[in-house]
Amino acid sequence: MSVSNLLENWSKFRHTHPVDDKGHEDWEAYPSDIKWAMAIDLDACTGCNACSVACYAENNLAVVGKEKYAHGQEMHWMRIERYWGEENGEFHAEQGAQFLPMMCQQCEAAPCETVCPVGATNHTEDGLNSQIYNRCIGSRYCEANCPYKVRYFNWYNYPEQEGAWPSPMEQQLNPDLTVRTKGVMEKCTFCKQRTYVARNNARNEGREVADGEVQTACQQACPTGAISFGNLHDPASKVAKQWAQQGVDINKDKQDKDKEREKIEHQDKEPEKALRGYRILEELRPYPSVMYLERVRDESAV
Amino acid sequence: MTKDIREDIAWAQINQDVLKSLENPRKLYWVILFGALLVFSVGIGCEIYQYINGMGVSNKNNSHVWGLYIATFIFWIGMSHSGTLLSAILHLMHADWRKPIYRFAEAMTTFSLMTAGLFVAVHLGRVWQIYYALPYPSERWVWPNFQSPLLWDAMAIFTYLSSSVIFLYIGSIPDFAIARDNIHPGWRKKLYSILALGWEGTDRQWRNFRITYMTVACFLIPLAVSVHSIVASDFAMSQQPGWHVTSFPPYFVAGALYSGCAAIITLFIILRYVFKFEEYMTLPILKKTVRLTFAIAMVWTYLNCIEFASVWYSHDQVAKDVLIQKATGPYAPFWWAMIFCGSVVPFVMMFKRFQTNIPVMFAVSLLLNLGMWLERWMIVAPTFSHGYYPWTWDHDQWPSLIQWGIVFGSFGWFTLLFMVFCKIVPSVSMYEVKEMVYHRSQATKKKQLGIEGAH
Amino acid sequence: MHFSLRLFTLVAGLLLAAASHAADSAPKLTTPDDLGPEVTQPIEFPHFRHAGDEKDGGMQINCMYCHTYARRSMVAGIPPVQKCVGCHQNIPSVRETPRIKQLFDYYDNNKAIPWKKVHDIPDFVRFNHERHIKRFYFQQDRPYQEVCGYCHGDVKTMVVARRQKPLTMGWCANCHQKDHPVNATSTETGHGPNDCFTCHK
Amino acid sequence: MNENDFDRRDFLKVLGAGGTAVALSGCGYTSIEDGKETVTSYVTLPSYVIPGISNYFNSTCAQCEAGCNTMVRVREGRALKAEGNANSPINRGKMCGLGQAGVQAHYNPDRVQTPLLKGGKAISWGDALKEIEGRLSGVKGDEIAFVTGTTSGHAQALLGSYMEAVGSKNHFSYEAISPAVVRAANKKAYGVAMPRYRIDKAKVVVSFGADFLGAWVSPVYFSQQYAQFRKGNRPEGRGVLVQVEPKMTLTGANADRWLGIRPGTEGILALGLINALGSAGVKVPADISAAAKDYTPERVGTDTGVPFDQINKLAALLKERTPSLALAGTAAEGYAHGSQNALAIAMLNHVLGNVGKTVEAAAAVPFPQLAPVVGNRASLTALNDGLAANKYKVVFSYGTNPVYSAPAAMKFKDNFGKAGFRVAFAQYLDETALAADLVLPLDSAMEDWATMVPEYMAAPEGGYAEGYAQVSFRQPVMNRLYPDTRSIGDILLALLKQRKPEAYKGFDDFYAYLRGNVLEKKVAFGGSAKDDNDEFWNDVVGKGIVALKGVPGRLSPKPSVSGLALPAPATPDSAYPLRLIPAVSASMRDGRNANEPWLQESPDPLTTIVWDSWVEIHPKTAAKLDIVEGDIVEVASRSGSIKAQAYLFPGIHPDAVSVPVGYGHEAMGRYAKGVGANVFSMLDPVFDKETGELALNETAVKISKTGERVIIVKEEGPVGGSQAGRPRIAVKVPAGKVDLTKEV
Amino acid sequence: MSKRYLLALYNNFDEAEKVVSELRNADIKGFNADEDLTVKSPIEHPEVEEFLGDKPVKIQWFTLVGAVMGGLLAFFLISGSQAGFYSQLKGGKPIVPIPPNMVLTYEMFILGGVYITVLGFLICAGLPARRSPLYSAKVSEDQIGILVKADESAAATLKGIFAKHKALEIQEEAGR
Repeated sequence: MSVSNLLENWSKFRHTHPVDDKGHEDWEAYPSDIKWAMAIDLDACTGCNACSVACYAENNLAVVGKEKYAHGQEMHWMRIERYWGEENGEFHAEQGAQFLPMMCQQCEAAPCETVCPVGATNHTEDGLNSQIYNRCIGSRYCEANCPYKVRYFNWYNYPEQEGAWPSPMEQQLNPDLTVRTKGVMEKCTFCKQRTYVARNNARNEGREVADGEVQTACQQACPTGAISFGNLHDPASKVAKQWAQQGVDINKDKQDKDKEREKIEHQDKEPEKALRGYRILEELRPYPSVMYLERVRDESAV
Repeated sequence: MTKDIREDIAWAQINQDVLKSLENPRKLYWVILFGALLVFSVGIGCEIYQYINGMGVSNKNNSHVWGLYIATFIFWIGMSHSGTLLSAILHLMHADWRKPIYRFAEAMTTFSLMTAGLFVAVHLGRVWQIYYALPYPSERWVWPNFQSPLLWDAMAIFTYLSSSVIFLYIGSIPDFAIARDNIHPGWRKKLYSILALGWEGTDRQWRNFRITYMTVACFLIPLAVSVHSIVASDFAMSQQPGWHVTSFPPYFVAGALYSGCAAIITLFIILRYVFKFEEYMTLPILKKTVRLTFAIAMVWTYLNCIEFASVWYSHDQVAKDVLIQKATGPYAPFWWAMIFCGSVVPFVMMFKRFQTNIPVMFAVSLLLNLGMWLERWMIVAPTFSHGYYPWTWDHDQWPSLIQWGIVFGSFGWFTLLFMVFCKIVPSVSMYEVKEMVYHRSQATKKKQLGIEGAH
Repeated sequence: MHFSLRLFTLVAGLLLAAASHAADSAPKLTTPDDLGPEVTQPIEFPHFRHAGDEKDGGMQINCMYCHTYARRSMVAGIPPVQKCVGCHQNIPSVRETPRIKQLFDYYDNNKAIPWKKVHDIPDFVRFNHERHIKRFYFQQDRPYQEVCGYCHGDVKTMVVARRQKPLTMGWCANCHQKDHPVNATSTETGHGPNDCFTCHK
Repeated sequence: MNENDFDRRDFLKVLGAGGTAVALSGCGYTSIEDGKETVTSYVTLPSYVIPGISNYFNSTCAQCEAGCNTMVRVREGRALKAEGNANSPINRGKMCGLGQAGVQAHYNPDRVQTPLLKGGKAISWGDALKEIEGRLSGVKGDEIAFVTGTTSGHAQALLGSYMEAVGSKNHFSYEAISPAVVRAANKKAYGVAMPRYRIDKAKVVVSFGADFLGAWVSPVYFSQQYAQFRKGNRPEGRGVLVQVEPKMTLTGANADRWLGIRPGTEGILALGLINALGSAGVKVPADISAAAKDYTPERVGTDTGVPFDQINKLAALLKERTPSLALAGTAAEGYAHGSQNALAIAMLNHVLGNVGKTVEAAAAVPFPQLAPVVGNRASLTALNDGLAANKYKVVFSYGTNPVYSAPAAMKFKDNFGKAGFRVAFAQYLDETALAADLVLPLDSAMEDWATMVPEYMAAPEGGYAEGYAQVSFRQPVMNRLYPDTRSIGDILLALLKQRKPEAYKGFDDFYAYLRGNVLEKKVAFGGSAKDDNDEFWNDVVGKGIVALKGVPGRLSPKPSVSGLALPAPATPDSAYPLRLIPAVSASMRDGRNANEPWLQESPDPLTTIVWDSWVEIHPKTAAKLDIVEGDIVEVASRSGSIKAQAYLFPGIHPDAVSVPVGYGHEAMGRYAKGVGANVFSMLDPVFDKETGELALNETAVKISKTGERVIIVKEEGPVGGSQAGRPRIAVKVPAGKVDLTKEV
Repeated sequence: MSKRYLLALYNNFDEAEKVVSELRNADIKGFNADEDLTVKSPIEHPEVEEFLGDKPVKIQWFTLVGAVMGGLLAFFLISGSQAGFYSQLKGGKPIVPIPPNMVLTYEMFILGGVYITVLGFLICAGLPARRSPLYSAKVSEDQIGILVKADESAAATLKGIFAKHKALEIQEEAGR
């Protein structure tokens, strides 16, 4: 089948993504009308760690303990980064700190995917960056090539040898996903097990997945509602609205608004009020699916 | 002082001298052999420990996922290139001084490739699943990801390994025949008569032999180049600063030839001593090799410079940071050591009186190898500890003893293979030495005729 | 020499043909039977009697009468003892047979029956009964015994259920890549998901 | 018993044994051999339970006093995850990290499983209760003391009746960290102890060390208000947050302006602001302006270390943008003059006319016996004195850990020893439990029945509800892990039966008592007399929240400034030049949850340190003492000393050092024991003059290097909080430069 | 008519050359110089071929076919499998990306080339071979052997020629 298939659908197999997709429908290799995406408002984020702990609870993440943490072998899929204001090499705290929740950005053109020797990580039809634990042989090339360094490797056999879940703690483990073992790579999946259920329910009832029908664990926990998650292809969804309102387009490596702004600044005119949506390391063209909203600070109090 | 191979040496003599090296080993041989065995077993021990407890014991971490294994892997791959250089390239260029030494150079190629192969397995988190990476039609109908440079590596190394094994074998068929004819009866004679495939040196055999040898040589050269360019593309194809460098493929190839030649000098000296090959592995040959090495060293240095320059004059701040960190950060000592060993030490080779000074050259060649190993480490490590994402930088990452142990062990493995090889295959190509001697004598004869003619 | 050349070309040609065929040919579309081991259950439940055809003395009870969760949830689950008792209370004829006695022992002591898993797939695999039943039983309305039989084989002839299909990845894929009509009436077809993340968890 | 309910609990009994067995085996290692694993099956199963599909049960979080309403996910009889109850006015479907970790309190491997005598001898409940009865015989009522944490709801009601039954008034409600001083000041200033703050309505919030986003009163609720407060498209416009505190808290880290004030001078700044506002033409009541008149910006500037133009700027901002809100928090109250500080800050609200706008009176539950008995530190002092004077022969302790959290200088441990018989109701063998003669194992919050009345009465969505009050219900979401644990309710009931058998014989367990009690007051609990009991009860339990017609509180129109006199800022003494500020972190709090690994492993938000405690030092101070990061330093006060790793922290006043509380347990369990140092132990016994609360920030310390140095185990990399010149990682933009109005 | 095998050993190529040229020029009945004449030498020596007259070498064809086959096989195997049922996007690249496939095609091209060339060598050089009727270990040392196959009748003449050029040694043996 496949060689004939190859010759028949040659053009289909030659699409690149996401830049020259003519919409997602006409492409059988990427048929879904769902594209999961996120928007994180750094202004609302208080850095309280609720999302991170929720992730531990939902995704069976191993607690590695002090010694392994010291070796940088921690397993938190969602990490909260804390930055200070900087002036000539010194940190200053007058305007507080800045917090940045960082998890797998589910890139549309993910650097990790191409390099995996066994194809354990692929781009799923609903726009996720899948990680097939049982296929992984642990070459760690994906993490080596990940600009965000958000993939986490099972350096030890946490379930069996390291006793990460002393009885009865193993009863807390979420049966909807595997407990990863020694030698496989893992990372944030946008709570695949939840989106999976939502999509099946929708399919069984012959409808689309409604906005807000599925929440990721971090989103659900976040006390300030800084995280929103949903289907970018559904114009009614909050995420789609946010992206559109912030003028961030998933298919661009440089957003028009930024080009605009640069032009204006180039003619050293004072630019009008800006929008605060941006994607981290966008310029490397991984086309990340997470949009961050800049943290706003009021100067009037300073 | 520098006496070359005698032209009037009896061909029978050649046979005797070389075949001697196949028989009853000296004490020194055993010492080396068991030493190697010991070192290798250390490596095995570490690997078992790592296999049981998981990759973590090598003290890598989540931002710093690769370490000495990959570095040493590249080192061994690199070492393999010299064999091809000597046997294939110089063969096509009819440089007949290569003839006494190319055999063991090729052996070196083969064995260092085998060693490199080990590291692929050692590096994997789930080595017991390694078959997932092989392209075979399975019940699941899933295939490896042919886009991955790692897979290209696997393919290239396989091709290279098998081709050079074949090349080595074909090249030594006539010598097997000699061994068959001269060795006293016994299992070894049987072995050689099998290996010789009934070679009799008929004109038909020689005719096809010549063509085949040349063709394979022609294939080997682009192959060797491609192999190391592909290894380079493991890095160049990625997005990471300090890796995503256009000049990497040639840079790697040069580095490979460099370390290879250095290794040849080392082994040249060792073999010369262990098997008393002064007759054949003569100082002029050493001198030529040394000069070749020096030339390559300069090429490597040059490529180094342009790499730094191109980073320096690019607008890629991130890549620049990595470079600066290499020179000033926690890796600085190793980085400068690499520069010293790789670009400064070779200048010793400029001086005629050192070129044939065995002890000096031995020391130098070792230093060069060290430098080239450091180079590989300096390619792999600093990018991880100073990549795109400052939050995940990690300057305290230091390989654990397990990691060092396995690297150490690989040298044992290599030596082990090599020592065994020396006892089975004539490590000097007898028939080609004969050719060499023959051509020399012809040439001198012609000269004399010429002189007489002048009168 | 020329002969050997020809011979060699032939061989090489065959090799190439074979290899390309390997890459080329689709997995076989038949689903081979490979019988799993006998499993001894705490109570030897006679499937043939409940689900079997009339001629074999069966009662042709719909699989999903007992395995009712199959159409509601990812896992088919095992009916609670309650369910068995619900009927058997009213069937005095077999009340005293050994199996039924066992059954009532469990029920009266409020003990769950430790049934053994027969169709066991690895933990990193997600198999969704609900979806498959929705797709083939409700949308395409094929007979339930056929639909369940795709994976569970001909249970209605068995006493204690026993695995009849390989349940391997390739075997799943055989069916997933076939084009099935989306519902009983329409000619429109579609194949199962080919996305690793759908079945691997 | 009720039928449905019986069903539920019955199904809870059958654990998903199969489920867990499967769960632990990772990829590749799973047995797929037929007939090896057991299938989870049940005897009877209610219709709403479908294997493979989770059930959600509403309950109430017991991790801190805020009392968020939770919704616990249950699969095959196993509680998997605590999520927020979307209908809760408190947390509105959200959940903090501490709350999430509740499941680990439940599944904790170090729980006490059976009643234990001193020395760890296990005994049966019968014997345990007999033992207590025996010990109590012939003991006078006022020789019995009961020390608890904050308690409320029916358990509190039972406790109340028990104390009454034994004729004792010695119920000490002790919380190591509680806003007790602020309560007192509020009572004076507003007439209510715990008003409802409307951060969401304020345009400017000036918080004097109130870490309302992290660990103060009801963080999850405040966080949601904060989210509103930050919205650019809110009618009031985007709010401005100014945090005034010597050591940066999580809230400080999120402020537009963080003022690292000299420890103890918060009140001075408040009066300074009042003064500045007065001179800027804001109408200030006579008595208040009298109190504030000497506090000119210049003087205040020098006293507090806040640049005085900053003070004027702040005053101007407050004047311009009303309503605003001034909060007094943990940092402001922790001094001998804590209540003055708090009062001065409260006055600021009066001057700015926030009282009634952003400071509202909350309602109280109509049943006083259910109302929370809030903990404070003064009660510990009282108990300690009593113990020292051999007044108590029998001491019960529940839900608090005084042996751990009492300053060493109080010698509490020894005094506790003086009591004749000590009973600890405990979930872990913590320090107090170890010091007790009898330890009675408690249910986890996933196993017991309880009701809870939050001290801070949040308003439901849609703003100010005059008389809104609520009672939260907690129900078992799974079967007991260990058959021999009991809920506090059951235990109290059992104890009561020893005293008044006939009065309580109707109730065979706390569940029955609770149900009976609620049904009795059906109408008050929002039902109607003709509701079917079972339906009503299931409805109540199902919702987990009962909204009540509460007793509205009243704000006093006229505040009293009596006794508002602030001391001059303390002059640093030469021997102990630095001020120690015990830091309360969002996840560790007072350390009662220290044995939950998720909390140990999730980095402290500000320092990103895990699995250890640390000493925060300002880089300048550190440079003076030539201390670098990772130096093990000894922090010594007059009353004790600890050793910990030094961390250079820009968010702290140069004259102060800060150490987090909650670490340094000597017992409790594998995850808590020996992790870090216990800063409580070294606090000086200085007390607030008015309320007698232990003043947490009054400890003067000196710091010396021990010569050891470690690599701090933390999340941040070697470049710390720097973005290394990368342009677009965490971006910050001035409010003026960005268009927030059209945001979604 | 029965045949005889003769092997003459000579010291160096010059002598051997003389002998061969004489053998080829002399028209001896029952002896065909092109078919029945084999020269055995310890080293590979181009001149031998010159004075034996050129004999075609076919190995290049093996090489060509092998290389091409290898390349084709690689490309279709890879692209075919990429276009299989599980075809999934990777990093936004096409499902059948040409450049990576070219790399592997190139490798297989060489692999095929090398393997088949060697196969060709074995076939053309007639290896592995059984020991031929007459062989002397001297050949693998330093002497040149000339092996001829001729009718009984011609044997004498041939021997004469060998002797004339003072062969170091002449062996002879009967054969079919």
